[in-house]
Amino acid sequence: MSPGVNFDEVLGGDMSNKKPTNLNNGVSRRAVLAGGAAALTASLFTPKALRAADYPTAEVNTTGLAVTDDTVTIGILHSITGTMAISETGSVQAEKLAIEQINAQGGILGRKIEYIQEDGASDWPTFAEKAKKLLVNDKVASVMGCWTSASRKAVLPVFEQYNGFLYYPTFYEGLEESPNVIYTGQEATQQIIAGLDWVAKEKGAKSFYLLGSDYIWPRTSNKIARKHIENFLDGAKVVGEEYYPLGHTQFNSVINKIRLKKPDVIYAIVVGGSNVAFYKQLKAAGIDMTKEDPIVLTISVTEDEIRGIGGENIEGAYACMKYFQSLTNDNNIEFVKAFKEMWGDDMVIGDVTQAAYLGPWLWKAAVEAAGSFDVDKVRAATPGIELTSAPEGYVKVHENHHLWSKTRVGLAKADGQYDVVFETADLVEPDPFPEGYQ
Amino acid sequence: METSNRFLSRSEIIGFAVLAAVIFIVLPVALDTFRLNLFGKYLTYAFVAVGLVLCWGAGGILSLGQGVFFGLGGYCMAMFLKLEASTPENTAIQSTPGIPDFMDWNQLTALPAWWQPFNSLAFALLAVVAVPVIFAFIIGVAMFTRRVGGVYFAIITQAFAAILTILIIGQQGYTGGVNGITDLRTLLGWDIRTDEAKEILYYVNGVLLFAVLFAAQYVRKSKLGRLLIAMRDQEDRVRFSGYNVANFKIFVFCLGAAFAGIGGAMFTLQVGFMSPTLVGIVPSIEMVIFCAVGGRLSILGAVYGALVVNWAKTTFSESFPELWLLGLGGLFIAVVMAFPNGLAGVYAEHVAPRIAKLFNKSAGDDMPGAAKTPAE
Amino acid sequence: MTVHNPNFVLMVEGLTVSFDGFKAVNDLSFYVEPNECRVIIGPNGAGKTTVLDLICGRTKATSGSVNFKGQELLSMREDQIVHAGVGRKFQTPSVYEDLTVFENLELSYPKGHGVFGALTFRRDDPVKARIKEIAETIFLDDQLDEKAAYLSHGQKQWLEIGMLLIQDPELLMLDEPVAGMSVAERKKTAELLNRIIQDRSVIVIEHDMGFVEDIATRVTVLHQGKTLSEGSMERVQNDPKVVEVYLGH
Amino acid sequence: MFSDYSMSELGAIFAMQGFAGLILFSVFVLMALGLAIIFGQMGVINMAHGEFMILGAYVTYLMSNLFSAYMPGLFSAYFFVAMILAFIASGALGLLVEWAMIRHLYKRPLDTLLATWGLSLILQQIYRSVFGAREVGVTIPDWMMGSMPVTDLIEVPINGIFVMVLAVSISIAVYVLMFKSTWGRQVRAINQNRVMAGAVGINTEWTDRLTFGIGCGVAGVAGSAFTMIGSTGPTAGQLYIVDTFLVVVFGGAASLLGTIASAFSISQAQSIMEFFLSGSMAKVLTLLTIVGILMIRPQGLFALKLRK
Repeated sequence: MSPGVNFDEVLGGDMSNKKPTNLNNGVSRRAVLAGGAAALTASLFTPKALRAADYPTAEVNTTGLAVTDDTVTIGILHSITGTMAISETGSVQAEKLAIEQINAQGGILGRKIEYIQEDGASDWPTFAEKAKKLLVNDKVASVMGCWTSASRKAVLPVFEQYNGFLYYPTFYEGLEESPNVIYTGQEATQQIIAGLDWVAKEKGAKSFYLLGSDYIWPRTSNKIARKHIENFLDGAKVVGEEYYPLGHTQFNSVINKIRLKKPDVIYAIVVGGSNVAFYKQLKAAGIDMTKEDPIVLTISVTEDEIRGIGGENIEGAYACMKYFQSLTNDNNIEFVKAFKEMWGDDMVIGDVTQAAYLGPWLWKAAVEAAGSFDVDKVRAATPGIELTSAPEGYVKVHENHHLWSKTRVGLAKADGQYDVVFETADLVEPDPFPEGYQ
Repeated sequence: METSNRFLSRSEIIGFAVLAAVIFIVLPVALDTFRLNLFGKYLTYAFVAVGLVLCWGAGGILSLGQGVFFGLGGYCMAMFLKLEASTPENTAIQSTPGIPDFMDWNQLTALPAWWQPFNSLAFALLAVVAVPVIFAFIIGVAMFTRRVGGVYFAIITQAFAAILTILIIGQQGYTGGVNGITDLRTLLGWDIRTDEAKEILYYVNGVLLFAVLFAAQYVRKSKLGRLLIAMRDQEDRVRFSGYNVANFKIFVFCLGAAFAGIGGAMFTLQVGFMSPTLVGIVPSIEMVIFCAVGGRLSILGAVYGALVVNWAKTTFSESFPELWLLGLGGLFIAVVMAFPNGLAGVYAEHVAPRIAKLFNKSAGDDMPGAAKTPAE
Repeated sequence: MTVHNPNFVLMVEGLTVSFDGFKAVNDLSFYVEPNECRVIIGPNGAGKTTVLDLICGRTKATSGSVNFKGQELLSMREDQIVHAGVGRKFQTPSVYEDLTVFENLELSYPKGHGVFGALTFRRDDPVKARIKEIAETIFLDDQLDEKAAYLSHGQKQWLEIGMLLIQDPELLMLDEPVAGMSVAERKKTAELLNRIIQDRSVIVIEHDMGFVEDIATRVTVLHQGKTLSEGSMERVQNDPKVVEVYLGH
Repeated sequence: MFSDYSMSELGAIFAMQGFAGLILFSVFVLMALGLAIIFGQMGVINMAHGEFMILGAYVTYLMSNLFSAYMPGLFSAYFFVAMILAFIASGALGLLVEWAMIRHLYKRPLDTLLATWGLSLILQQIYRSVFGAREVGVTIPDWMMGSMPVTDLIEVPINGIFVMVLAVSISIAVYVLMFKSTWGRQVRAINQNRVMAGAVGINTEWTDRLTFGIGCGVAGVAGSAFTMIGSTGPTAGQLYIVDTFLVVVFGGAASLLGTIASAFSISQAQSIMEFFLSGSMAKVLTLLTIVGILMIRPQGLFALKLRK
């Protein structure tokens, strides 16, 4: 227990303070205790809790944000309903966990985080509307939110116009660098290149079949993949590239095309419900992924998706991303434990969920570095912020608002977890506008 | 009979005046700019709902593809705004500066030819109405001259919504794909994102809505309006009274499409982007429910329907996001089963008689077969 | 194609329609003279209504010819046939129940039948006068502002006849105009029909033999889609084939 | 694109592609049969059809959990139990919905469409509240996943065969029900003349309810089967609805044979186009072709010409 944190106060005072948030909504006492336990861990890298009295509200909040003497309000903006709710639930859970842990530690600049949660309802105009509500009406100090590129694109002008601050958790296509967004997931080159290099070097892959759901992230990612394969991998080539509408459930035709082309690697960026159909049909068509003929390499299937697909249906496929639940570092072990205690033992944690968890922590670090909640000051303090406590290991914020992070390759197992088989030696620099890949 | 042929009966004048007061006085006074802008967005759906009153309520043609026309109108506007926003200075970071960002991401190196005309505001404004109308005309000619109607028409229009959505998403180099056309900033140099602009756009939207309402009222009060009702009830009789029924259906379908297109363009201006989620099946059906809640026979009811349902959606989803779908689903069922004439019907049955008693006079006549609306 | 013979308003020749092989009307020919009142009778399923449907374009013929004053009707759309001068009343009264009697008649007024015509149609004095006149003919001048839904069955039949009259067709086709009427209404209808058939040709389908006798110039008896007998009422009644068909039923 | 391949390879690919088309055909048939019964025979537009399918899928999910927890020995056979229960669950819900809602709306087909859309939203939310927003993984018995090598080059997915067999058996069952059973005669009698059917002593109310229930039950079985090839989530049902309606309408609503023929032609067209074009374009072209043909022939492929 770090000095200055009154644990009883945390349990008794903070958690019952429900207005205007519904912080306790669905969170049991067990979860509260979990928050406390996690605070223990988190305190490892926050040597001292800061007291609100040292930071008068008038000084830390000069732009009229929702900051009081003991609280600061932030927004959570994800889809609770609609097709995207499937994916975004984990992010909401991770963000709430991080907020609880931060509060258990004493909050930010001595202020407890309260949150207002809004439902983007998988509908981009609704995201824009809610973003504006959070910024204009609720004056939230920052927003943890969005999942799809489309929702981010929809809220981006709102954040830029009202100078809000968004922490965006999803791995995405890049090609963006907003002063008002911190991208806690990987941009495309970070995620893609290391994996391709690995599969070419370790597995000797020469021919690739690119497959994706039909929207910007798979298309842009495949574009980068294609450039990398054709320009940087010796003698490797792309033998097919194909897109299916979101929600498509019949993949037998493309599976036949793949048989015809006999690629070494199927590079799959299929998302959502299509994912389930794709892997089940791939397996049923007699393509045994454990035999690695061909190798299936994906950048879109996290542990979350495997729950829907079924571990036995994707066993043997490789995924390339920055985080897997099975990482064995201490940070992650604590994180997984806390997450399961708060949300249930049957929970799994995927890449995006972990990235969402980083959001509140990164913001806390930046605010404390800036000594202010003012967006401009927080932004100025953000580049260079480090988190040694990140479940994925050490991360650092780049000038371009993306994170330096390691990229890992995991091998899917029947139990729905990945075995990490490769990890980049160094942090990979984020490069949202990659030269030579456009 | 004599009075019903007048453009506006006395009670209708009152109804229009009340709506005008609500839109131009009550809402702007009661709401901050943010909420007002939201209501402006809701009102853009009212354009569609008014069109549906004519098509569905009066003419019996249920289109489950109005989102197509809303989207086409909105995309036409968005294309102009996007081109204006994509100056070479703004897009200097791109490999090909001066074209919309999403084109650059998709390796397009020049503006496609069919985008070129959208550099002109006049062309774009024309296209906002013309493109949906042309689409509606083609669909209408194909369907109505073949006497496709009822549920078949509904299902086929739904298929159109599906097709257009897949096309827009699939052709992302030309359309912005699933993200839509985003980050729209100025209209002829006038920043549409400021609070002041939002308020002005709200009023423009209101004025346009009233123009559309008057147009709809004119149609309803013309012989064509009565013909639509006649067609809905006894299509054969109309045919054997010497009318080419298909032409009238095509006309009213195109009119509904034109209204929807204008609504879509205003949506783009007020919300600042356009995306395929507004084109698909779900929004199309939701637009029908706005109309049904307001009262499928009442053009003023449709406006209230769009306002009430969307306001409820925003409020509910802020407080009880998990209950929202239950509420919306229940609303659908309740309206269909218990209140087939929607708010307008409730008003006519329960409120209007009391008011009439209060003033000791008739609530006035109304559209044949229609429940009395707040206007009537 | 039939050559037009000025002695006939309507020439039906070799008219055939088949529904999945079943020939509802089979090689039917008959001719209607100006100012004639032709009554078609026949047992149920003889194809009477189908014949009217074929003439007015509601059903497309498989083969044959329907020549009306020199125009081939089979290749025309329903509304074009109406404009050529053919009016049709349905078996069940089909009026616009949500509209008033006045509006019902107004919609049939032969003006403003295009889309823009209908948009700009004005309810001017000649229109009102004409509607008033027709309403008197069909005994509904007191109910002009009544919604058609509130009329009695018989009154609806009259209204539909009125809607035809206002078009002033040269050939009027009536499908069981007195069906479902009370005796008093029936009498009044016969009187009405007798008045309105004066200066036009009429084809009537009717079961009520008393009524048929009242109005018919000539009678055609249909059986299984073909003419069984044709001629004056008296002749037809005494035709042994007709007797057999009717008694056989 | 074919120059690099030997004839035998090409032959194998085309055989497998033909088989892929057949699987798609079976999927369409399964999706559409229930709807064909409801829409074709009763004229009711059931927009919640997809949600009835998903109910069947969730029942299968529950069964898979139940069996793996309590009767692991019987796990390989659980699927058959699940399908029967899926039929019962979806069918029972269908009966309830017919009683509570549909029977009041028989004269207003467009309103049924809206009301059932509302129902679909409610069902989606219920699924979400009960099973969670995430997709659930249905564990399929091992013998169903995998493929059967026919020759060295041709491999046939077992779940595909299973779906095909199921589609054929259900089609036959529906056919027998429709044309050989008392119920079938009653349904057809009601379809042709409701008043007369009532007059001769057919309990039209109960027959309607049963028809709706059976249609929904068939949807449930389809949903159960689709756990093998697709995803099971609260909103997965919406993916199927447009395709399903198009199959039924394209076939000619009143004709079961038409539904099957239309499922066949659409699936073959789509699977051939998917092979030569990208998936998205194949889908667009397929839909456009269907709509185009429907414009020329609005009554669908198989429709009886009737005297009006």
